[in-house]
Amino acid sequence: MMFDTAHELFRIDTFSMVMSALVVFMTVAVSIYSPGYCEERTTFRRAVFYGAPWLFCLFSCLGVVSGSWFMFTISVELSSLALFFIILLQDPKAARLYIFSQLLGAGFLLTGTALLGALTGATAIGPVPGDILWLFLTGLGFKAAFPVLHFWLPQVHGKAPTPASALLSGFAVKIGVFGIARLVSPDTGTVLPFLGSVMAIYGVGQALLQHDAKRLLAYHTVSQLGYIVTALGAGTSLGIAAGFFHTVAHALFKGLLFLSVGTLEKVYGTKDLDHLGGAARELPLTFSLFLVGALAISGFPGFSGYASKAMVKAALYEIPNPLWYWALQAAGVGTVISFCKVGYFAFIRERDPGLRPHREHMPGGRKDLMRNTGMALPAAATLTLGIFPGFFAGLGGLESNSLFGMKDLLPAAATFALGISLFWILRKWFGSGKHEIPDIDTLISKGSRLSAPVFSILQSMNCGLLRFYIVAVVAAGLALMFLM
Amino acid sequence: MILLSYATAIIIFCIGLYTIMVRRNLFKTVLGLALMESAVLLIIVSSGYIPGGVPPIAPFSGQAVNPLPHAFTLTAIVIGASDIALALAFIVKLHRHYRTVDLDRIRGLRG
Amino acid sequence: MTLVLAIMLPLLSAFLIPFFHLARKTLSAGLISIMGLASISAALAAAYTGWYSPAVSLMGGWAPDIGIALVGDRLSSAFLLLTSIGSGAALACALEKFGGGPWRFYALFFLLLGSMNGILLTGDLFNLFVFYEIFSVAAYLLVAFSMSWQALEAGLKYLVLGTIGALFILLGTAFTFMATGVLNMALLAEALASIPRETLTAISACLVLGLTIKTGAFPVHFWLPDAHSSAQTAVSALLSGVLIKVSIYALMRVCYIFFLGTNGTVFLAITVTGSLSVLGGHLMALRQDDIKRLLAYSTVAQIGYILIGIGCASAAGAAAAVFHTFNHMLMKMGLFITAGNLSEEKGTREICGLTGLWKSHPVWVAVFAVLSAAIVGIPPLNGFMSKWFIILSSAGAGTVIPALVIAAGTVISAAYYLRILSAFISPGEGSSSGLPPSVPRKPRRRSISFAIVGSFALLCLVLGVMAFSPFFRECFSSIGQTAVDVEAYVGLVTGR
Amino acid sequence: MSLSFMIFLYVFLIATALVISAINDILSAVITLSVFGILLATAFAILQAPDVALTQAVINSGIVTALFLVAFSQTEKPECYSEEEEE
Repeated sequence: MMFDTAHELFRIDTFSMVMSALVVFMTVAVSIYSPGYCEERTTFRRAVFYGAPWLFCLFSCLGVVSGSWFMFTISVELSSLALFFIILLQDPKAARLYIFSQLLGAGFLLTGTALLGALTGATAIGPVPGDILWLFLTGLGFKAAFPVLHFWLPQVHGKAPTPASALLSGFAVKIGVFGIARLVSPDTGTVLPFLGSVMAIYGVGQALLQHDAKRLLAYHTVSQLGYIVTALGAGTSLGIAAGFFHTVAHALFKGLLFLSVGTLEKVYGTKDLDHLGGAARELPLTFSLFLVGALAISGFPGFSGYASKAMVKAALYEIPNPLWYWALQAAGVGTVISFCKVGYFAFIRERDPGLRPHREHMPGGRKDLMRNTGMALPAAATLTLGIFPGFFAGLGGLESNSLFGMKDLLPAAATFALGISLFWILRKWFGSGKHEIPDIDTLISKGSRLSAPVFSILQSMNCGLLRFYIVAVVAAGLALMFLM
Repeated sequence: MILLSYATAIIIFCIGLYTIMVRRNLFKTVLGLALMESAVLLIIVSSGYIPGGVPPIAPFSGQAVNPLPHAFTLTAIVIGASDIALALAFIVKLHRHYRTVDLDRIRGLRG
Repeated sequence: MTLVLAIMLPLLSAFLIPFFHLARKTLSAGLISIMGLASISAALAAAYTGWYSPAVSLMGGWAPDIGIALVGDRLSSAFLLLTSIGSGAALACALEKFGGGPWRFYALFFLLLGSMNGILLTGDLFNLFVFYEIFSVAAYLLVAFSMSWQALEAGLKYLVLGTIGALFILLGTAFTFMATGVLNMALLAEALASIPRETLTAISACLVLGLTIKTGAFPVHFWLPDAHSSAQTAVSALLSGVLIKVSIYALMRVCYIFFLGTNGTVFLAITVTGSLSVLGGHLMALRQDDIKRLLAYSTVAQIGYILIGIGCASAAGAAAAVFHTFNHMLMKMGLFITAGNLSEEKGTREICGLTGLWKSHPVWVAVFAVLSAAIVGIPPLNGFMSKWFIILSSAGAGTVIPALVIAAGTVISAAYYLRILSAFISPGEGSSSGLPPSVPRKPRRRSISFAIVGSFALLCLVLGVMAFSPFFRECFSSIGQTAVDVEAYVGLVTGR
Repeated sequence: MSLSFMIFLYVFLIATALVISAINDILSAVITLSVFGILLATAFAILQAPDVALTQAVINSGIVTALFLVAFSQTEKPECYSEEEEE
């Protein structure tokens, strides 16, 4: 019952082709970027650093073209394992958190798959019956950072080496989204739009408070995933197409943003927004590439983020509840504010005088060239998609012109105006001190102390006292008698 | 009579188990094991008993009791004795290290 | 005839070894390997017979209701194959380490082998108990063989708990005999259907409790970590890889034949025990510093997986359980032999002391990594496949909790195996501390052990990939079918 | 044999078992075990199993008791071991 017939092994359609192309493209970009970033000394570690992204690419491709939930889960697991090895090079603790969360997700998915097989006799990828939907949603939720299940994301994105962060945000979380897209059907209900709106708002809210640039971007990943999940939750074909468009767009611009922040980290040795600054003059090319990404994520007309968000909103018009629409609108304002914040603090204002850029990473060197080439690829794709969104609009049955109507341009302009003015008013507040509020990950690490009693009970069970062992045996026997 | 034997056997089995659970002396543990074993033997032998039967020894007249359980019991007696012998050997050897036969102090392996 | 030979040859070897020792004073390794090969090939021949033409051998020509029947069907064959591979590997490791010297060890080993084959082949409940006791006595003595205080204490605890388990099995047997008057398992399968409910409850509670103690499942697992961690490497590998599996066979055989049609709650109890085992074993393993003790607790957890498979009470569940049993034999024997060798090289069993091994023994560490990946359940390897089959069959039985428990267990096991591997790979204290580097001992050559462990690791990969092939799944599902098809078993033995 | 004798025997059997369990002195307990074995052998004989009764008498009351006594004498003198090694 693993997969019933051979034709279930693969399921190849437009969406899986687009996703495969996307992951190959991102891996190429990251591989070009990596030589400008890698500082591993031994051959073994360098091999992992350069080889693991391709392994990730291979298994992700397998995952998106797989035709059964079982194959999907296996491939996704293996792709997480590939990323785990890269993260392990830099931060073993984050790597462990990552792989544990992914394994747990895979466990839920496999359980769901097994129940699906038991209920329907097949595990073909596609919508599942309502009573086991929660297993699938929980499993995919670990990947796609649903609220509470997102505990691993900020920490892992923040600590991972930049190529891994770019791939994580660019594709690894998207596989979860891909699974959800395969899962949705018109009777999935309002749980997905609700979750998506919560994610969009919560992600932006946390991002505004962050001072670590990578962590900030990680929270934006949560927020943008919220857009995608909301769109998918609409359940219509337009919704699914919009979700895919935003998935692709977000992969490109978020990868780009992570890579540009990685450049700052290499040049200045920190990614703390309190210390950075003035990079626009020293690294003009990096700044302009960052600007492409920032404008795209904020939804500036002409960039991919604008078109995809317009399409998401078009999908939301199709379902009755206007709440989701306004939630995404509010998240849009937050996004503008937070990228004004990054742009202003990292690139424009005077930097902390104590911070000196590293010579070898300055413009003109080979490393800078590799990095900028790696970043130029997604930037070019972002611009292309922004100006010619016809392909994705066509998937959802829309004209590409309809995305540039007044109905969408006006809210975008209003969002920008509101966001920039709010930032200007509040910039002192953003600049001074830390305002971070603890997220679920710190709560979990605090809560892990609660498990101590379990361990002490277990340890006192294995106390070495034979008499106690025999009492346990008798108790077990009595329990057995009672049970029967 | 059979029912009586069963009741006695179960009581002795429980006494043996109780001894093992409660007494700290290792010899008592082994004695408890011996009691439990004897109780099971009693059950097996009495399960073959037929009221008014005669021993199943070659020239017999009338109805003999079932000889099968006797064969089992003989095997079980020998097995039980070897278990007890082994346990006693372990106790003697362990005593060299711990210098005690107090079960609650023999707990080097734990956790 | 082959069935009888599989039992008699090892027992004969066990009795001959003391005589050879008396005659020649030194026992050559060659002689023992010849005996081992003969015994194992007899077992394999019995397995072959049982697989292709299920056979019954009535000892002394008595009818099955009063005589002793030996039965070889596909379930026994699978386990015979398993124990042959496992005990062959353990024998090779022991021969490499000890040579032919300790004749007592080999006598016990062959005694164990013979009684093990007896358990796997017998079709009689009381005979099962007798073989089980011979087997257990040999096992107690093997655990205590090194005569260190740890080994003795572990042996004593194993003995007391094991004897209590055996007494419960005997009590169950006695109740069964009381209620039905027969002890042949096939006849019992029919007779048990018509006895009062209370008697059946007592019988099933006694048998299940006794066999669970011998299996080492969680609430009654206490002897297992002690015995595994205190015995010598070859014995630990044998204990975890083979002995436990024989107990699992006995549990499987008895429960499927007796209670499948009569008392379904037995399987609920087994599932609950299995789930508890998975959680308890993994959580305890997480807290261990001693590598062998950690592996022992990991065994407790893996037994839990197998019990969950058995508890499904379906052909698929039985097949999954057998597959996992097989895989666990490969993985855990490999891990124990590797860990034993590495810790002997470093002179410590503390995980934090086992550093810098990636530099000095890269191939051993690589093999350890593959085996632990398999036992954690990384997809293409066999551990994943069998866990997946278990999850699948437990979902088929309609429960989701065991499957989620397995998922949680996977995460915990990933945590502690990663800890071991990161200790192995970390550079160690030699480079930074001011102490003079300890004299590098010349690494002992363990080529046979390495060949065994390496081939086990390879087998893990091969089995994992093979699990996709229809032929392979056909084999295992036929084992599962055999296990749950009580009528066929009855028909085979009674000749109806 | 009459039922009343059997009842008497079983009561006595249980009583000796209780003594074995309760008594603190190991030596007395071992001797009581021997008595227990003989009583059990009698019970076996009454249950028409003379062969088992014989074996029981020899092994459980004879050999096992002897083993207990040997083991007990080996572990009887803890002081002498400790003194030997401390000096």
